[in-house]
Amino acid sequence: MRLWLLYRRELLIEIRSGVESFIPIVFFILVVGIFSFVLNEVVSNESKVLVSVVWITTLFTSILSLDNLFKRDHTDGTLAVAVLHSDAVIALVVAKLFGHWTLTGIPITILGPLIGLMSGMQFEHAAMLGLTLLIGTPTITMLGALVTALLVGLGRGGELLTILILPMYIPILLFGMGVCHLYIDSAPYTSELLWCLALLTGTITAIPLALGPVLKLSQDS
Amino acid sequence: MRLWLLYRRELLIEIRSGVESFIPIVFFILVVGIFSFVLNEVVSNESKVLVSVVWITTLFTSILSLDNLFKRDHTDGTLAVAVLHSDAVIALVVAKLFGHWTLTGIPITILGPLIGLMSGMQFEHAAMLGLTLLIGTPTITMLGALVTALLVGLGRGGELLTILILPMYIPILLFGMGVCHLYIDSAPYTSELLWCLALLTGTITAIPLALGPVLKLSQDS
Amino acid sequence: MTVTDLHCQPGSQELFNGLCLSIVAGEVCELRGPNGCGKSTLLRIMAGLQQPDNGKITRFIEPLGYLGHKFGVSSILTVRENLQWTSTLCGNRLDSHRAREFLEKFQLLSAANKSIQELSAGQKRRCSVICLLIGNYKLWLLDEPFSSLDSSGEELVRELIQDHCRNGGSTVIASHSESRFANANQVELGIS
Amino acid sequence: MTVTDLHCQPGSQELFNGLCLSIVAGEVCELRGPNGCGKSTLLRIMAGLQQPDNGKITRFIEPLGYLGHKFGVSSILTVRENLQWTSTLCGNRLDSHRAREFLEKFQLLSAANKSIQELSAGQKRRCSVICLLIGNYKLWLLDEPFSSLDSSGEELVRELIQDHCRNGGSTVIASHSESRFANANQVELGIS
Amino acid sequence: MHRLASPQHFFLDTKMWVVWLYVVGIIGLLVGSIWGLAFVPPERFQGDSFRIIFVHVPVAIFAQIVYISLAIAGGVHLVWKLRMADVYMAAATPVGFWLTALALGSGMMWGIPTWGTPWEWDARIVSTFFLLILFLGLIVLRQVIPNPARATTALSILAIVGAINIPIIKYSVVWFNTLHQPASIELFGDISIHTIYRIPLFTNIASVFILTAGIILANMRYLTIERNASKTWVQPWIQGRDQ
Ligand code: HEM
Ligand SMILES: Nc1ncnc2c1ncn2[C@@H]1O[C@H](COP(=O)(O)OP(=O)(O)OP(=O)(O)O)[C@@H](O)[C@H]1O
Ligand SMILES: Nc1ncnc2c1ncn2[C@@H]1O[C@H](COP(=O)(O)OP(=O)(O)OP(=O)(O)O)[C@@H](O)[C@H]1O
Ligand SMILES: [Mg+2]
Ligand SMILES: [Mg+2]
Repeated sequence: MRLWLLYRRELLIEIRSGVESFIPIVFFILVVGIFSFVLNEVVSNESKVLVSVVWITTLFTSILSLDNLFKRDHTDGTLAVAVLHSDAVIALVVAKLFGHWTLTGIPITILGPLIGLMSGMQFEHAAMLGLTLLIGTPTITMLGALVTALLVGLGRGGELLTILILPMYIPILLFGMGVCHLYIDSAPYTSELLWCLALLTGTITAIPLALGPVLKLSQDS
Repeated sequence: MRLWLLYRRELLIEIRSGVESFIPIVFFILVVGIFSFVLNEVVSNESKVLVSVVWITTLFTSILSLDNLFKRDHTDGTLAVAVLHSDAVIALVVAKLFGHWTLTGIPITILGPLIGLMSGMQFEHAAMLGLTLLIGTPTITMLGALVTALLVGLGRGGELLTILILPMYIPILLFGMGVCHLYIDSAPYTSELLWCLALLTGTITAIPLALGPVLKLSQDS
Repeated sequence: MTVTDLHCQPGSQELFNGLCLSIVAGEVCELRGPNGCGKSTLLRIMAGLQQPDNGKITRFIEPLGYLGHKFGVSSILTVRENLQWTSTLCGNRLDSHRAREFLEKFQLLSAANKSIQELSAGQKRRCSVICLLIGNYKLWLLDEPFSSLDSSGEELVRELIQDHCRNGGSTVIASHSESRFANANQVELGIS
Repeated sequence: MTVTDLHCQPGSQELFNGLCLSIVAGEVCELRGPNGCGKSTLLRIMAGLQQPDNGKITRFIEPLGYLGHKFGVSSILTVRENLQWTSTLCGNRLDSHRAREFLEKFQLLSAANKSIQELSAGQKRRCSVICLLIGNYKLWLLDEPFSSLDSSGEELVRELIQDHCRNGGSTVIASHSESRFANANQVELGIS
Repeated sequence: MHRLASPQHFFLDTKMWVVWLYVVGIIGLLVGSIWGLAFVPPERFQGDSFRIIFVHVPVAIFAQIVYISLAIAGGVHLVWKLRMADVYMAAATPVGFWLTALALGSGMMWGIPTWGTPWEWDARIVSTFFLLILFLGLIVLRQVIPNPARATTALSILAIVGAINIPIIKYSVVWFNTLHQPASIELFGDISIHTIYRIPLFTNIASVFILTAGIILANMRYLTIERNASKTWVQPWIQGRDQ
């Protein structure tokens, strides 16, 4: 009896928020989907498998680490103090984004090709992987930070973030991974690379400006 | 100048805790490693790829959702109240674990084989996938909860959890996935299945008992 | 409950050195001292939420009611569900008539179906006091129970504590404002 | 700063209906009322952290200093680093001599290199008051600034507020205990 | 048009619109579908299974168009703070979700006879699947954020940023020819879109458009009532609904 009530309370907490309780399931379907999608057509070529895995892992690493980007500051109330300084908030945001990129984007950009080389990838293929990651990781940070900022203070992390962010990441994933695959196939890749650059430019100019107002709004729970 | 100081503060927060700041990187290497490992030997068989992907995703889903298992209760102080009722805490813990399993384990057990069937897996292969998931998901919940409990109140979620939990998950992953692979290859799989069951029995008897004291300890910081 | 020869040194600074304390039934014990002198730490040690570096603590009655700086109520659940959860934890059914009485007394009736995160600080504190009452604990360990309560709430809690001690319970309170209890056992903690 | 014709209805219950308020330089304005009457909400609206359903707020001076129920200091950083961060945010360099003076005044010197999460509740509050002072704000919005402070800390903060207003600043305080300021402008918020 | 920006006039003026949109849409859909199912000769290669095209294509096209309209409404909301834009977003999100689900479902049904499997991990299908997730994300976000003002802004931003997926869906078959299975476009080339197929197909596309507009409008009217429940002009309608 007591066990049942306690158990119900657990369910209650989860179910209270409606659709939210299905997030883990959606997340599950999503991740299976994305992996299968990637594995599906690359099983013939070792380098391509590696490129795909590196790119996907980049996305997940980014999502998991973005979870904490604003949460801690919001919990201890420093975010509220910060958004009141409307002139300083853009600097703060840029600092935050750049800090995040230095600690996840840069290591990934370096490690990705390194792991590739170690697993027997050709040098120029690894270099191209590095280049796409260099363009891709800041884009990923920007897009992810925007979605994270929208969710600040809602007390729901990981999975919700994932299902909201992953769709945003699809273009950069497709183009970034696409460039590498095309390069490995010795096919022309310039237009895809330009798309990557366009995404980078777009996000890097618009998102830091948008983040200040979004964060201010997020104080209003 | 101001930007630099703000930027340094961000780095400082990340670096303050020593090893913690390398978590994203370690996580990245780990995940790339585990995928490469899994992909390495299965690239010839469609069903096997699918089984592997489903199993891995199960692990990640579990990790992401475990993050919230005790955190919320700890933040609002109910966990402290709960551990003081030493007679009730075991019921509470079992309720929590079971609640978690109902909301993630059961859906995964159902969805995994379904996705398999949809992607053209044979019926009996999908059924075996379902069986191993049925045995595996409670084990995963138990092991994960133990690690989560050890980390309660440390304020670092996702990645740290992942790199601590993943090693614990390796045995059940190997045996669970192994049974499916063997079955698909029409090889004998009984001993692996027994190992799965042994892991399930072991964790399900020991861990709920251990969680009470572990949670009480975690209040002390 | 007795505490003997307690040593505790979190970080570099020594907080207690050979502290002895015993709490008898019907007693209000007030821990007093300036900010950072270790009142909260002592309460947590007495509750068993923290381990001292040295010393022995004997608890004759368990479980005990602890109310810390955190409110100890699930912020995602409503007030009523929190009361229910507490009584489940203590192993008794929630007497809905009694619960209603408490809610009325604490002026929470209109907020009974709001989730805790929508309440004001004082309302949260009221809710956690009700949870304490529902628990039927003998020994109360209260860390600044009056903070964020208005004067009527303060008076209410004061009376509840006095009633509790009159009925053979005992209470340990950490506070820094002037004493609210005439017959309290005042423990001045060391000024560091 | 003026607030005109404010309406706000979070949830089902109306909090303000046509509230008007104006704060002039050198004034202490005390928002008073029982728990849950909307003091914190009003302060957050005045700070711009929350949007009212209706009404107009004119802020003549920005940025303003806000101190809420949360402490507003990074719990993973030390006291000194938090002070530094605040002054960076406000666009000036931290005058280390001034900082030292503040720390001494608030008896935080010994805790200056501890991280905030290791401090007691009162010490955290002291730290956030120092951050407020470092900000050099003209208008202070303080939500129960005296809670969890001991009597010496309370006296200190009271004097600081009076000094601040004497120098042409203004302060809005939410509180429910008896007034601490003789010349304060008392605003009684509606009892819901 | 100005009149329609006020909730009351919007509600009163659009009553008959919904009825007409429903009537025309349903009749059109019936005509197009019966024509397509019964009176069009079977296709050379696929036999009768190709008839799913009369559902699949209109629904798939409008799933994307609804999303684009959401992004536009989001932009309108952010720039002009128009309340109707928010109502539109709230009303159209579930419609878009179901359209996408139908597109996926009909595509899967079609895939069984043609591809031999309901699901292939090709770029078109996956990007459509992510469109579904985007709609779901919008629905979840509205539920998760308690404050309506904040929810609307968050939704607008998410809708706008998510719109970069639409070109991906549209051109997935062109851009990622290495990724995608030999599917829709080639098959379509084989059919070479005879007039006999084209007329019922276009009838259905037009009808789905009209019906979608009707459903969204009805949703908007419902939401208008719900959000203004305390206003006096709403009272007769609420009482009417209760009876
Ligand atoms: C789950 C599986 C499927 C999904 C998610 C899907 C998705 C889509 C989408 C989004 C469109 C609209 C493209 C546009 O706006 O131009 C479309 C069009 C179309 N689909 Fe599918 N589809 C699926 C399966 C199929 C199958 C199995 C066939 C036939 C063998 C098929 C044939 C077509 C045709 C002929 C068109 C219209 C031609 C065009 O303009 O591209 N689809 N599908
Ligand atoms: N999101 C919300 N939904 C519903 N009601 C809310 C919400 N937020 C606040 N309230 C209500 O608004 C009222 C005012 O809360 P507020 O925190 O401003 O009170 P307060 O005057 O600061 O009280 P205290 O003295 O206890 O701190 C409370 O009754 C609370 O229940
Ligand atoms: N983990 C820790 N590491 C270092 N010092 C600590 C730690 N935890 C607590 N302290 C120190 O112990 C002292 C006592 O803290 P405690 O919270 O018990 O004080 P308190 O008497 O409750 O004060 P308040 O009245 O402000 O609530 C503080 O000076 C604090 O800095
Ligand atoms: Mg304390
Ligand atoms: Mg308040």
